[in-house]
Amino acid sequence: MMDKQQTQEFIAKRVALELNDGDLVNLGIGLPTLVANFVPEDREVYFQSENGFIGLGPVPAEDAVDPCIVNAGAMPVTILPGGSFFDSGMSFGIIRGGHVDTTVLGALQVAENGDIANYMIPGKMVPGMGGAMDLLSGAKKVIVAMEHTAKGNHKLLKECTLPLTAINAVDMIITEMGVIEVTPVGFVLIEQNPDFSIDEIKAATGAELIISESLKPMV
Amino acid sequence: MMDKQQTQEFIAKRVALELNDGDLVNLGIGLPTLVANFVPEDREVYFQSENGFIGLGPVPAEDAVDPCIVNAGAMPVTILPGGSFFDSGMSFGIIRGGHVDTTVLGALQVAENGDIANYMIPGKMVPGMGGAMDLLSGAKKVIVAMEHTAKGNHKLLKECTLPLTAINAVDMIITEMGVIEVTPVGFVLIEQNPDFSIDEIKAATGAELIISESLKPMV
Amino acid sequence: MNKLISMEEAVNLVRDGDTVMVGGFLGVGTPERLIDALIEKGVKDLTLICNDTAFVDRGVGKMVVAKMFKKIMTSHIGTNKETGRQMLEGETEVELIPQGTLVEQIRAGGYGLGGVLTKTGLGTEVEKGKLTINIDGQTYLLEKPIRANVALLFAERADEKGNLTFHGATRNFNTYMGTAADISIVEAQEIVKVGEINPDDVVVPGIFVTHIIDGGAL
Amino acid sequence: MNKLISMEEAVNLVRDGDTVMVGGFLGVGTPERLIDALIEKGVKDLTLICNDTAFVDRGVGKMVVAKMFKKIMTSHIGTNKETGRQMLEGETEVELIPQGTLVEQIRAGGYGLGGVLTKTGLGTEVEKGKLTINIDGQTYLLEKPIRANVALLFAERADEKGNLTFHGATRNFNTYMGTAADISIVEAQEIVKVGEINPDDVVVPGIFVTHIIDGGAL
Repeated sequence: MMDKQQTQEFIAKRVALELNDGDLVNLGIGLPTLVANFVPEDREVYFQSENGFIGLGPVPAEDAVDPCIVNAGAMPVTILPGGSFFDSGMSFGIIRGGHVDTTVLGALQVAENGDIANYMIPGKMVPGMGGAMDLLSGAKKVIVAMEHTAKGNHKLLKECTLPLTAINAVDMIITEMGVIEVTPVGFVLIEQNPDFSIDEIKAATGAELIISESLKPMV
Repeated sequence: MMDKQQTQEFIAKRVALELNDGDLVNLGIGLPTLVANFVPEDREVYFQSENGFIGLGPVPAEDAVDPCIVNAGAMPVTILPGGSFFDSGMSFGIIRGGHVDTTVLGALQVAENGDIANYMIPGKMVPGMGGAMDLLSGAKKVIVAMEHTAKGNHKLLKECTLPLTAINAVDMIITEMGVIEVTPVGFVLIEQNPDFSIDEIKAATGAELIISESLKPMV
Repeated sequence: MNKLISMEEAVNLVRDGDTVMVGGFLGVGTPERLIDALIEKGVKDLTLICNDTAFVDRGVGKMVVAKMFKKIMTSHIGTNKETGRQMLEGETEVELIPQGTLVEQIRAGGYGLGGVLTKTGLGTEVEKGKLTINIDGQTYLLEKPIRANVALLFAERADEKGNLTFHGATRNFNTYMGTAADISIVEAQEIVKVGEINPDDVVVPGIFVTHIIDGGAL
Repeated sequence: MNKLISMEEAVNLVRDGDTVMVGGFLGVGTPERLIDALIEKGVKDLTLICNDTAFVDRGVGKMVVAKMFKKIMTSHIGTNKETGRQMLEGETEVELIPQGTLVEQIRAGGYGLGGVLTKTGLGTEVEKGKLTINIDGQTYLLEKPIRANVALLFAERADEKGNLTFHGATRNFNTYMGTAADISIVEAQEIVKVGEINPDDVVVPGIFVTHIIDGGAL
């Protein structure tokens, strides 16, 4: 049994395999941020930070922090050689114009038609959508990276019950249990973490889960 | 009697008096370009060139020509200290967003309601509107600077007969005969070149010409 | 045409009830000293337009804590618990706007466009009460232009004409807010003579900057 | 991921019938050597999207003379008599578009917007056959996004990742055309190593540049 950190890293590692050489990628806050640590060495992936740059690099040493170079969560980062800074107009032109190949986001709920809810719980937690609605409508491929359930409650559902962040937006969901494609016929499990049985994964999913004929083990 | 060049300079000189200290101004090709030579010394006026800069300066010496610094007519110019280069997106944001205080343009025809035709004669001369439609819709004040008639034909009309460049756009017309405001009640002569009689100016105008009660001599 | 003004002159340009745009992304690229001076003066009933409400001790977040806003138009309030509290308790009206839509609305306000046609927000709460338009078989949401009375901006360098340059991720909304406000006040880390910024390097032309204040180093 | 290609490889990326966007304003900021190579190859039936048609011996004007276009979308043809002749004699279709509208349409095509809402062109020939929309009592013309197969661009400097910088009035349409084309080819006066352009100084990020060719000095 993996602890929270191990689970998150296991998911992030699998997400990283979805990124192709030359891709422009935007990672959400939290678990998705970890994906940058696991990009295969034979691939060059460019990370965009929606606060205004491409070429997001590793966290700097404490004495090398530049207060003007932070990620979209305001944490100090670096910019790699070949990177560029720009304003929010261009940053969201990149996002909304379909120039981001893949975005990786967390979610509160995902529906079998690709609807996603991840920006508010009415009357309780209302952080706002930030750039998430733009990323969901603009990125070529949307991957949701998250734990399969929340304290035992379903997050993969027939229909979302929380306010939507976008409709028909999610292409793939990667959890500690498996890799699920969101298709016109619903959720299709294409990879299974062998630590979980099909029945366990089905039970943890609040909608029909179709098992791919070419189901593979999740690496 | 002024020759062509004297007439144009007389008009340009009067137009220059309409420019205020600190104004951002866009000058069209031809006669309007001359206006830059007559700005009163006590006023600092900024000239925009719609091909992408503010701070249009004088023509350079032949051995100091930079092929990348030209005006909107592709003639070599200079940029003044404190100027800036930008792309056409920003250039027309400046124009369409109402940030140009005054534009000075030539015209084929102007109607008493402010309609203007200056970009084509169907089947004959079709240069295209370039940035003129944007300037006419966006600039805070539109001054038409032109000779009062064309080979004896009226250019100030009740209605334009040529394809319009913009509707209700012209605020003021400055010719060798006088200064005319375009008002809700039509053309109002506010300054008269004493070389022409009121009757002469009326005869050269193809629409009703109201004489201002505070008519002044044109300087 | 001297654009350089004192902090005292600057704060007097912001009046109770004004709509203010403030540059910055989680406080990065925000005119902190100008904000401190406005808090000290105690302006109130402002409408804020800003990417986010930063943190309780940073950027516009400090103004939220000082209860200077009657309304906040922003994309994100999750890093400032006081904004959430004021919203949930009905003290402050909060309108949540997608980040990319917000910057385009400001650009439209400054560039004379009639609105923004976007797919962002379709099928969500953001769509409610708004017009959708079908263009060649695709549905777009019509978002309207936004303007303000005053823009409070940050830059690395300004020359005396107000031409601005930036460093790092501080541009964010600072480039467009000055186009869409009646006046703009820029707190620059450094103010240089006219001619010291190469015209090729200018990011925001001085025509979009009404006043400059000397903010000093970060 | 080497973006640097030869002139021969570049011209082979442009195919008969393609829609091409070309940077430049009366030829200033136009990739002249790439144009010469395309003329030599003899590509035909192209649709041109460009600010203007320059001069008979300069910029895209040379392509007009070589009769490479079946359609031209531009704001101005007055400096190139051959364009006017081809239009009046029905050899080439010419669509005249206001300059500010054209650049916004290209930006909309590249930035995923559904269109442009503008007052420019209202009440003129430009309005014909187009939708107008009333927004809060104001009428705006709806102009649609524009995209192309290939963008042919010019820059002062490019690094190997395609990050671009510019000098003088050469930016014009070069900054947005690469966002709205399937591929973009940039003729740079100088090509430098990655890291030689400060990230603060980049005007067009390399993600909008598919290929780079070494144009040499002007």
